[in-house]
Amino acid sequence: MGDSIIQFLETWSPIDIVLIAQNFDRFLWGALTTLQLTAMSLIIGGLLAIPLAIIRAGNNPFLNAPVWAFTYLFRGTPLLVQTYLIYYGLGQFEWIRETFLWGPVLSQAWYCALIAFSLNTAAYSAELLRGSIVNTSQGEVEAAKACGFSNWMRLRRIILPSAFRRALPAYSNEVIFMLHGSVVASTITIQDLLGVGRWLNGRYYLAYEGFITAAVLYFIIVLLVSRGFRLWEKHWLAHLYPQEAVKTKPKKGLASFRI
Amino acid sequence: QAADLRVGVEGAYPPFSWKESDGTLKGFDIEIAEAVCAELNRKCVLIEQDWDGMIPALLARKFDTIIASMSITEERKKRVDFSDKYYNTPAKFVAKKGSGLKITKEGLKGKRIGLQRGTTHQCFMEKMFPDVELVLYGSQDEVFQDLAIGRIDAQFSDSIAADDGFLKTDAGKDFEFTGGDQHDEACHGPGAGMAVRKADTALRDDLNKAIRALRENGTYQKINAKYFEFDIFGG
Amino acid sequence: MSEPSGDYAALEVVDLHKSFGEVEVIRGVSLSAHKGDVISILGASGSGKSTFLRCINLLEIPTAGDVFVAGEQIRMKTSKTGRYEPEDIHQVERLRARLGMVFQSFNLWSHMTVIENVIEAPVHVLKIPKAEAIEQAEALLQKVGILERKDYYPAQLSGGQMQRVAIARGLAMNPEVMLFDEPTSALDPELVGEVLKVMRDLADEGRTMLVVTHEMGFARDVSSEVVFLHEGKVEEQGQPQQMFNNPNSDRFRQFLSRTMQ
Amino acid sequence: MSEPSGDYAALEVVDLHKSFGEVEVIRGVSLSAHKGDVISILGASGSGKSTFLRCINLLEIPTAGDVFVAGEQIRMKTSKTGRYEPEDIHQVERLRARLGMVFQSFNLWSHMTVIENVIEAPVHVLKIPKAEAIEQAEALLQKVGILERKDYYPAQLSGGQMQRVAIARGLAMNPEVMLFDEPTSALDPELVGEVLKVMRDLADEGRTMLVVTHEMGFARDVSSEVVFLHEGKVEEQGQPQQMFNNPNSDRFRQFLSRTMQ
Amino acid sequence: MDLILEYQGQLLSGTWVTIKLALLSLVIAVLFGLIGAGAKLSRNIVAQKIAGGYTSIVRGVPDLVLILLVFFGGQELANQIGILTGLWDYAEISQFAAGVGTIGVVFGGYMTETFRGAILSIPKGQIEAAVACGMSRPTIFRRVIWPQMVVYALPGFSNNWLVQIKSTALVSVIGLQDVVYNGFVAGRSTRQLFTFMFAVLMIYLVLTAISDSGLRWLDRKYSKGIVRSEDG
Ligand SMILES: Nc1ncnc2c1ncn2[C@@H]1O[C@H](COP(=O)(O)OP(=O)(O)OP(=O)(O)O)[C@@H](O)[C@H]1O
Ligand SMILES: Nc1ncnc2c1ncn2[C@@H]1O[C@H](COP(=O)(O)OP(=O)(O)OP(=O)(O)O)[C@@H](O)[C@H]1O
Ligand SMILES: [Mg+2]
Ligand SMILES: [Mg+2]
Repeated sequence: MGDSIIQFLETWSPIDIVLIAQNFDRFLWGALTTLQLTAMSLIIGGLLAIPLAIIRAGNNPFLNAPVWAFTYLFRGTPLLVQTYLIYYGLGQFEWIRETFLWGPVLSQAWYCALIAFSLNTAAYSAELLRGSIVNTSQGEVEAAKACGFSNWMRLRRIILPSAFRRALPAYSNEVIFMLHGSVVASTITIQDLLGVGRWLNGRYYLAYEGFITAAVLYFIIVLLVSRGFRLWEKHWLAHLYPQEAVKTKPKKGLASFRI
Repeated sequence: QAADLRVGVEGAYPPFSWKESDGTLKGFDIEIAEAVCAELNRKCVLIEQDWDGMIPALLARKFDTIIASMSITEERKKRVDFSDKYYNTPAKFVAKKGSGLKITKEGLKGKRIGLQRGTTHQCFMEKMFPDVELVLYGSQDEVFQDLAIGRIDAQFSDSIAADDGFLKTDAGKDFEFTGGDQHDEACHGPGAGMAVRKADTALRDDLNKAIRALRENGTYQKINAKYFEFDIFGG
Repeated sequence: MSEPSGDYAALEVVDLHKSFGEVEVIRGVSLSAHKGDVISILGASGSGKSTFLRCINLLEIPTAGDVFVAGEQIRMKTSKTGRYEPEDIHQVERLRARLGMVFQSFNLWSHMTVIENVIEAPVHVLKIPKAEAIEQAEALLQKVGILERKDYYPAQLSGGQMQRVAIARGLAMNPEVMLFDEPTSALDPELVGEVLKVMRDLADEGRTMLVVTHEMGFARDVSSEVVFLHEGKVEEQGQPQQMFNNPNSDRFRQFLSRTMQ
Repeated sequence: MSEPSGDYAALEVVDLHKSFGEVEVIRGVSLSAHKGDVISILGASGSGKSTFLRCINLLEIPTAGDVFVAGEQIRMKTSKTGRYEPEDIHQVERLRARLGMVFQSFNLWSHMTVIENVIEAPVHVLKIPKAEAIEQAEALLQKVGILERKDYYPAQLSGGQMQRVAIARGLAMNPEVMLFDEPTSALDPELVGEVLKVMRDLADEGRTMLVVTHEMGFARDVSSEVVFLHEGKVEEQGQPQQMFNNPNSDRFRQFLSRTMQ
Repeated sequence: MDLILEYQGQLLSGTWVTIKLALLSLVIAVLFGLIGAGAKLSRNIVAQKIAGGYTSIVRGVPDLVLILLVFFGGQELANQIGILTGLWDYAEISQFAAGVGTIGVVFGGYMTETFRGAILSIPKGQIEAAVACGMSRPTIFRRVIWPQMVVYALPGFSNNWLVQIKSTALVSVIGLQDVVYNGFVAGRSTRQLFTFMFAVLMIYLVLTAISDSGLRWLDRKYSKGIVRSEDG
């Protein structure tokens, strides 16, 4: 029975389902690599972004200018090129290959990708967070001053918590974009989800099976991630909406416009 | 004159094919392709294609034949048809001079071996050394690049490609072949052939005729001599 | 007005000046508030009422003059660049904590619930244990009549409710003096009453308060002293009954006739 | 009220009904406006005044009833899905062009200057040559007293100015009837006067107007007829003098006592 | 530096490919964006569903995966269709066509959201006012919705465009000889990958910087009269 199903699929299915099924564990490992790489980059990039955003929101020109240049460079150029620059480019220099970082870190594709991705997401998140820090209600900041909060405490207790929350919807987009961007890893020998797809196609000389499988798995991952963020937003952004508005759907402008 | 012959080539596999700074393609494969076209009295259109998309692109009819040092293997024969071989050279490992790398299951344990994705060498390594960590690249050039700067412990590829494309260059001067010829009939097959779609039997026969003709009229040997010191056609 | 005892005033302001660029907005205002005083500050729009209040807790840095909170002077210095500025920001922070401020636009922290708003400063500035702070906060919320909303976020409250929370937040620091800057003027007319009632209760309790307001009823009935500002100067000052019934200056008389109809 | 002549009314509404889902908001309202009539529609909030006005030019599709503009009936049909809907959208568009509408919130097109707002519909709906439209528009802007602002964008105007432009825009189509939906209630009190004045002028000129308003003064002094809606029905209707001095129904009396203080 | 001069022809021709690719795919993106926004806002449930599926696939699958899929799989699909319908024997899906098509369609999905948001932010009353004047639907779109939508959409559009230029780098993976590909090949053969990748980085920076200032200028020019909230 099982054999005849396989037989049937092998003969009639336009895509080689059997081959995909046989290699599915590899795809799962690939997905895991993708998730690990994305998650680690987001964590490192996020941690970097906080001080960078604070500097950018402040008005110290000596700190601000280099951070601005950093974010401008990383936001203005493709992640692919940044990754190539770090992975292929750094190896050009003898002295880099002789530093202690080479062996354990820079010679490893995984770490190169991690570095490129982290810096990239740090640049985007920093600008995002800066926007929401700058937009913090001036009145709320003054209220904290009037209560005797020190600069640092104001930042820690009022400005940042409020800014984080308001930045969340935009940040969820950044997370999705990072997930999308992580495919670049497959171009520098990493067997991430797309890497496995490309491996499968290369190994069995197929045109699309590997890519379709990868596409479907990416789709599922993105779906789950955005669901997660929506739940988180509902919980975390409750304070931004009047109670009723949370329950009723917002009215669409044109939906009720008929003729 | 008959219709153009569209040939898939790679361009990142010296000395068989590479790209000059002005963008033109050069190399043994390229010259063979040109010679075959001339023999068939058809105009050559060379189409560059990354290695791992080579067969899919042929099947999708992006070109009519692949002349890119592609080994004739059973696995590939399931998807495409091949001409007779047009050269055959053994595969070898390359590692740093004096690395003492042993080409055995134990000797390779924990080593990072670089090779080109979708090649016979990938098939070989996965079959013979399933536990070794393989680092897969899109092109052979990238493998050499990373071997030179120490990202991988050794690389496994065609010996000629390794010799001319790497060992004889400045970057490869500290490296050497290690472990002798490697061959597995199922993976490596009888040598490099020109791939065509299965339905294209006429083209396959034409290519076979052309290869024979090139061998006989000395064109092959002339091209061979430009690149190699011995006859790479093999026995 | 001022008590004869040797005791210091809860708040004393001496000859305060403030300029924005070229324009001098506060031109020498002095004022002292003793324990239990309720001082209403009146004046036309632009007369400098808000600026004066904001100078007291150094939300604006005065250009000259001194502020004493419970006898302690806020130490100022003239910086190298010639700016008048506080000598010790920690002292300023400490003294700000002893002045509760209520803003026209409430300025509640929108990411915190009502109770979190109220305990925030006691816990993080005064370092009161959280449990204790919650207990006190609940008592205060009870007093301003909004305890049942303690777990709501500001966006879920009406203006009057927000302002009562803001008052509770100010009281939670147990300040020497409460400063109010037009606490009712951002409210819909029907919500003004609930906030004024809370303020009356505070006055009755003997809280020391400085209130910038346009509510003439409140100024007349509740305050112990009225200060009328005109173009950055005290134009008239005195007991409310007397001032409202027999205004001395023409300007105050005009002001009254325009605002009380 | 209605003239005895064989002439048709400028606007006639017969037994209009409108439901939103389950709730019937207009429950059979009839009304006819003859040339020169100024009919004020009064009613408590939620009584259906806006909905009624919007049904006249089919911004809302009525559930039943007929509308005639200058004697021409807006043809309706019942669709396959059982919905009552206009038979010919082109007819609707043509008749809408003969009814000028002024909204509470002005609804000026923000990407066009004042003059562009006014000539937009004449040029693109009535196909009047642009030069001619500009000439007429300038005359109208002169009439509503805002000609000197003709090249401003709406965002650069005050509410009263915007509403006067909106009136000019409505007039520019030279409509049979002007419909006003609370034209002054989004305005600051000091700006109401300028708009009411323009409306009075229109009435004096003999324009036919249907005005939903809360301005009792306007309703009493300017209109030739007053209609009082209550829960989607005409509760009382008549000449303003008589209705305001001797209201028949309790509800209208209540309404008056609540609104006129 | 000398090396870069030696290879400048390659770099420039690559840059030109990148620019062509970006501009052509932008045209497709705008087209798809308009159609998508129209479908999402229409009352036709089927159109809504299709547009919804389109935007979520585009959001859900990385663009490189789609590019690879279209380049390799799309060719086979095109061939099959040709064979089944008998209309063509072989229709070339070149690297360029695959790149332009895929990037265009992908960013069409993002443009859909941008345009939809822009249309929704036009105050409803302004459309009602147009209806009340007797304007027909096409006239309303042309005279009231479109001119304002352009302005409201500009910030989102700019953002998409900047992302899109950068996305063109991915076509180098399918072998299209854009600036990244040519730079990479040059760097590989000279063993100077850092130098060349850095040059490519700078080329992109220039492209995005020029676009950025151009779009800012447009925004200032067209946002007259329209008061827009800070974000966007
Ligand atoms: N940050 C500032 N920069 C420059 N001028 C300012 C600033 N703040 C206030 N002013 C000016 O100072 C003067 C006094 O303003 P202030 O807000 O103190 O008046 P007010 O009496 O509180 O008026 P209102 O009743 O309108 O609140 C005004 O002319 C105002 O324009
Ligand atoms: N689109 C709609 N959907 C559902 N209900 C509606 C809609 N529009 C109006 N209503 C309801 O119809 C009733 C009448 O509304 P309408 O706006 O006509 O009242 P109104 O007399 O103009 O009141 P106001 O003076 O507040 O403007 C109200 O109960 C309202 O909630
Ligand atoms: Mg003030
Ligand atoms: Mg209404």
